Amino acid sequence: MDNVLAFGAASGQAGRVDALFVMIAAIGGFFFFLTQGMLIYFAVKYRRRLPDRDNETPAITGSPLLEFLWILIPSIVVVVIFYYGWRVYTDQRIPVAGATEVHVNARQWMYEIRYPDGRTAINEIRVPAGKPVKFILSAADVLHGFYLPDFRVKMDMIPGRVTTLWVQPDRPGSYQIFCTVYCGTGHSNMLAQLIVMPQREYAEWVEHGAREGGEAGGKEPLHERGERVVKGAGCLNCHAVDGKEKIAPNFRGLYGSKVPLDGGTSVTADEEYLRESIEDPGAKVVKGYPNVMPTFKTTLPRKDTDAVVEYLKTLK
Amino acid sequence: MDHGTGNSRRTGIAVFAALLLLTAVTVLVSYVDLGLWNAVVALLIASVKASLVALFFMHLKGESRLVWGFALVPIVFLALILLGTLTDTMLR
Amino acid sequence: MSGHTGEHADPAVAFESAKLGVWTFLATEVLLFGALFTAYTVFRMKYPEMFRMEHAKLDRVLGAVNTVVLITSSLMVVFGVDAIKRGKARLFEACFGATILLAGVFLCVKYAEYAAKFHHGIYPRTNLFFSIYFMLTGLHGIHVLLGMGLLSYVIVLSRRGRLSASYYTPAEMSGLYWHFVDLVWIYLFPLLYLIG
Amino acid sequence: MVNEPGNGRGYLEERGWRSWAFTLDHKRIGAMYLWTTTVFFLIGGVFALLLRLELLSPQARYFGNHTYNVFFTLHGAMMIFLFIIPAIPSGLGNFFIPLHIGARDVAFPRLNLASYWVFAAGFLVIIGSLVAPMDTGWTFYTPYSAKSAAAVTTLSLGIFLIGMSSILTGLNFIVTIHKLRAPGMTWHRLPLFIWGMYSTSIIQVIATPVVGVTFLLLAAERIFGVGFFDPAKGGDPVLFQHFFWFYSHPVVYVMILPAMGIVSEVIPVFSRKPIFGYKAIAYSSVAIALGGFLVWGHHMFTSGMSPLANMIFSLMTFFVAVPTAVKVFNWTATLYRGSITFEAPMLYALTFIFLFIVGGLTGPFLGALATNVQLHDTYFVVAHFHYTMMGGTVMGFFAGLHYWFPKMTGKMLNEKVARIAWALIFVGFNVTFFTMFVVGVRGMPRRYAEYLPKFHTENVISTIGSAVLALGILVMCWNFLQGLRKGAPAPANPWRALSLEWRAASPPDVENFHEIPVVTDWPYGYGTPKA
Repeated sequence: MDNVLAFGAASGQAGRVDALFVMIAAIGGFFFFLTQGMLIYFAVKYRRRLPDRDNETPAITGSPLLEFLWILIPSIVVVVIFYYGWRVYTDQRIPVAGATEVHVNARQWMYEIRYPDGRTAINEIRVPAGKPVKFILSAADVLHGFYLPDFRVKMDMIPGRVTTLWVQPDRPGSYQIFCTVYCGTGHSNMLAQLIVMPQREYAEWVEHGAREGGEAGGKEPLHERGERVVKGAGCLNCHAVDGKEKIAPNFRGLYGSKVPLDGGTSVTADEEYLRESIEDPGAKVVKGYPNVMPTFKTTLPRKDTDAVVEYLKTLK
Repeated sequence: MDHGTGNSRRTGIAVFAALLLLTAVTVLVSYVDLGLWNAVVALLIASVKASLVALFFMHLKGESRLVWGFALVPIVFLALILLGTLTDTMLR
Repeated sequence: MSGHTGEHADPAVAFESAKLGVWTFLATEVLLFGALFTAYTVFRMKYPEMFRMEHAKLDRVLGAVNTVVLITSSLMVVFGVDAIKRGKARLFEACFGATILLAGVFLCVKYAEYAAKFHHGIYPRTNLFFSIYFMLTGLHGIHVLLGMGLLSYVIVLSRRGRLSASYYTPAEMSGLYWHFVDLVWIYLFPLLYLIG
Repeated sequence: MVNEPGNGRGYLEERGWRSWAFTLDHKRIGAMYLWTTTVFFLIGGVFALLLRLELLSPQARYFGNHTYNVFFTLHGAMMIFLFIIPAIPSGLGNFFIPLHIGARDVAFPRLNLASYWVFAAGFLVIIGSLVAPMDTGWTFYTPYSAKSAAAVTTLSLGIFLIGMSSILTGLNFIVTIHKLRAPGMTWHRLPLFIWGMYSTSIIQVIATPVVGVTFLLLAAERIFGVGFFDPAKGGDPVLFQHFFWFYSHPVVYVMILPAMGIVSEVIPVFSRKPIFGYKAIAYSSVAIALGGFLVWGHHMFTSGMSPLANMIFSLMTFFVAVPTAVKVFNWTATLYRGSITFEAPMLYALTFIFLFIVGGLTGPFLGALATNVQLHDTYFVVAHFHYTMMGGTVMGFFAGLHYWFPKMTGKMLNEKVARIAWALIFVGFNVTFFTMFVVGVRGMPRRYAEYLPKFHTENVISTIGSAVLALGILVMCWNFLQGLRKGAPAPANPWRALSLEWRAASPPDVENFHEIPVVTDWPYGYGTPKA
C-alpha cells in the first residue's frame, strides 16, 4: 500500500482501514466504469446521425424490474460497506488493556504532552514500538484535532471534555501529527511528531528522561539547547527569527531592545523580561499584539527556559 | 369558508374553560413531588391543552388532510432533532 | 409595477393558499423553537439538579397568571374571527383590541419578572438554566410583540372597511398565528416554571 | 398550442429602476436573484483563485496565514449562503415554477418581493461584517467563533436574514405548487424540476429555522454570555455542531435537488425520448429530502459522538445514497436508443451526471466509519463536496442557464463559444479537484495555509487547473453578455420541448400565458409510442 497511499500503514489497524479503502475503491470502480461506460456509450451510439431522424425514438417510459433491481442491488452493496466500515471502526475503538497512556492537551497552537510519570514535552510524543498506546486528548481553548495519517485515525480535541484514541505502533519511526479542526491563525502550523522507539531505546529514554532525550546530552552549549527547545516547543509558529513578521513579535534583535507595551509604557528586553514573558506571557503584553500566548511555566523545565533566553540573546 | 355561528362561540367558551381547568390542575400537581412523574404529567397536560388549542381554536378539526400534514410534519422533525441529538449526548 | 396586482382571481383559492401558507410558516416556527427545546432537553438531562434548584427561583404564580392571560387572549381572537364572519366589524375590532391589551398585560408581567431577576443579579449568563429561560421566553416575547403589531394592522384594515363577512382572510390568518403563540407558551410554562 | 406567443407585453419591456425594485413579477424577481447570486459566485470564485495562488507555495508566502483563513471563510460562506443556496431555487425556481405549472405568478407575489429584499438586507449586513472579516471557516464552530475577534455577531444577523428569505421563498413555492397548478396538471404530470423544487422547499422550511436560531444563540453567546456552546459554563460545543449540521446537511439537498430537476428536464429534450422512470425520479427527490434529515451526524464522526450515534448516522447515510443512485441510472437509461444532440445545455447536463457519479462514488469512503475517520477534514472531503456541489449543482445551474437563456432573454447564445467554455470548464474542473482526492488520501488536512513540502506537486497541478477553470467561466460569462447584447432573436421553443414554459413567448409576457393552459398529458411525450 505504500505506493498507493503515500503514508505507509504503520499498524495492523491501519492495514485494515486500507483494506476497507481498497474494497470501497474496487466496488466504486466497478460502478464507475459501469455507469460512466453506459453514459458515454449511449451518448456516442445514440447521437443523432441524420437531422430529421428525431421522431423515431421509442417511447420507453420505464421498467419496474430495472427500478427494482437498481434499488435492491445498491441497497445490498451499501449495507455491506456500512457493516465492514462499522466493524473496523468499532475494533479501533475497543479499549486496550495495558496500553501506555499519554495525555495530550491542545491549545493555540501546540500540543502539550504529559506522561503519567510527570514528564512533559511539547509537540513530540515518544512511545515504545509493539505496545498499544492510549492518547487521552483534551483542549484548553478551542476545538483542535489529532490526526495520525500513518495510523489512519483522528479524533477531535474538545475543551471541557476528554476524548481518547488507541493505536498500536508496530514499526519504529517518526510519524506526523496534524491538527485537523480549524483553530485559528496558526492552525496549519500546529504540527507534532509521534516518535515510535524500539522498546530497549524507549526504556533507556524513560530511565534517563531527565537528560531530555538529548543525543548531545549535557555537553550541549546552552544557546544551542535553547535553539532546539524553541524549534521543538512550537515558538516559531508565531514568532519569526528572520526579518518576516508573524503573529507575534519577532525574535531577532529582541534582546536589549526597548519594547513598547500595551498601556503606553515600555520595557527593556533583558533576561528577566524574557523569562517572565515565557512563564507569564500576559504580564507584559507588547503593544499591537494579541494576548494569546500560553504560559510555558509548567511545560518547560527551568533549565530550558534559561536556554531559550540564552538563545534569544544570540539573535542579533 | 364557513360562517360564524353561535355554535363556534359556545365551543370556544367550553375549550376556554377546559384550558383554565387544566392550567389549575398542572399548577396544583407541581406542588406535589412525584419525582420523574412531575415532568410526565406536566407534559401530558400541556399536550392536551395544545391539542385543544390546535383542534378548536385553530380549527384543525375540520381541516383537509393537506393542512393536517403541514401541522404534523414539523412535529416529526422536532422528534427527529431531539432523538438524533440525544442518542449522542446521552450515550457518550 | 409590471402589471401584476398581486391578487388572485379566485378568492377561494386565495383563502386556501393563505391558510396553507400560514400553516407552513407555523411549521417553520415549530422548528425555530424546536432547536431551543432540544437544547433544553439536552441540558436538563445533563444537569437535573441545577434545573431543579434554579427553576424554583421563578414565580410560578406569575407564570400561571400569564398563562391565563394568554388563553383569554386566544378566546378573544376566536370571538373576533367569529364576529367578522358575521360581518360585525366593530365587535371584531373590540375583540382583537382586547387581545392586544391582554398581550400588553402579558408583556408587563414578563417585564416585572425580568426586572426582578436582574435585581437579584440573575442574567442570561448566570447559568445554563437561565440562559435557556431567557432565550426561550425572550424569543416567545418577540413573537408576542410581532403578534401585537400584526393584530393592530388587521384592526387598521378593518377600520378602513377592508374586512367583511365575505373577506376576512387577514383576521383568520393573524388569529392562527396568535393561537400558535399561545400554544408555545402552553409548553413553556410547565417546562420552565413547574418542572424546571 | 393554446397560446399564440408574442402578442402580449414582454416582461422586460417596462424600464426604470422602480419597475425592478418594486416588481411583483416572479420573472423579474427571479432575474434579480440570478444577477445577485452570479455576482457573488464570481466574487467567491476570486477568493478561490486567491486560495489556490497561496497554495502554490508550501509556505504562506503571498498573503500570510490569517489572510488565507479569511479567504477560505469568505469563499465558503459566500458560495454557500449567497450563491449556491439561493441561485437555483430563488433564481431559476422563481422564474420557472409558475411557467412550469401554468400559473400567472407565485402564490404570494408581495411576499416574494419581500423575500428578495430580506435577502438583500442579509447580504448587505454580511458585507458590513467585512470591517472585521471573519476567519472562522464557514462552519463557525464554537468555541472559536464565540471567541474570535471578527464580526461574527454581525455576520450571524446577516445569515439569519438570508435564512429568513430562504424560508419565505420555500413557503411561497410550496403553496404555489399545491394551489396554483393549471387545470389538468396532476402531480404525476408535473415536470421533474417541480418535484425537485418542491422537495427543496420542504427542506428550506423545516431545516432553516434551526440554523437561524443557532446563529441567534451564537450571537447571544457573544453579547449576553449565554453559555449553550461554552464548555466553561457547562455548555457543549458539539451541540452547536448538531444544530449546525441539522440544517447544513439537508441544505446540500437544497442545492442539489433543483439541479437534478434541471438535468431531468434537459436530458429527455435533447434525447428526444421520454424520461425513463418518471415516478422513480420524482419520488426519489422526496426520499432524498426526507432522508437527508437523518444523516447530519456523518459530519461529526470524529467529534466525540457516542458510538451508537456514529453507527446510526453511518447506516442512514448509506441509505440516502440509494435514491441518488436511482436517479443516475434513470438518466442514463433515458439516453438509451435516443436521438441525442449535444447543444450546450445537454453538454452541461451530461457533465453533471459524469461528475456527480465521481462525487457520489467517493461518498461511501466518507460514509463508512473507519475510512471517514481517516479522511475526515482532509482534502478528500474538499474534493468530494466540490465534485457534488460544483460538479453537480453548478453544472446543473449552467445547464439551466443555457437551456432557459432563450426563454429568459429572448436571445440565442453563441453555441460555438458555449462549447469552448464548456471544454475549458470540464478540463479545468477535473484537474483542479481530482488532484485533491489524491492529496487528501495522502493525508493533507484542509484549511491549511502552509503544508508539508511533500504535498507540493499536487497543489501546483490543482492551481493550474483552477486557472483553466476560471478561464472557462470567464468565457462563459462573456458569451452570456454577448448573447444579451446581440444574440439572435429566440423563437418561443428553440429546443422543441414539451413543458409549459415553452408555450409562453420568449421572453414571456407579463401575464405568462394569455389563457391558462389546460394540461392533458405529461411533459415528456417524446418519441413514437409503439403501435
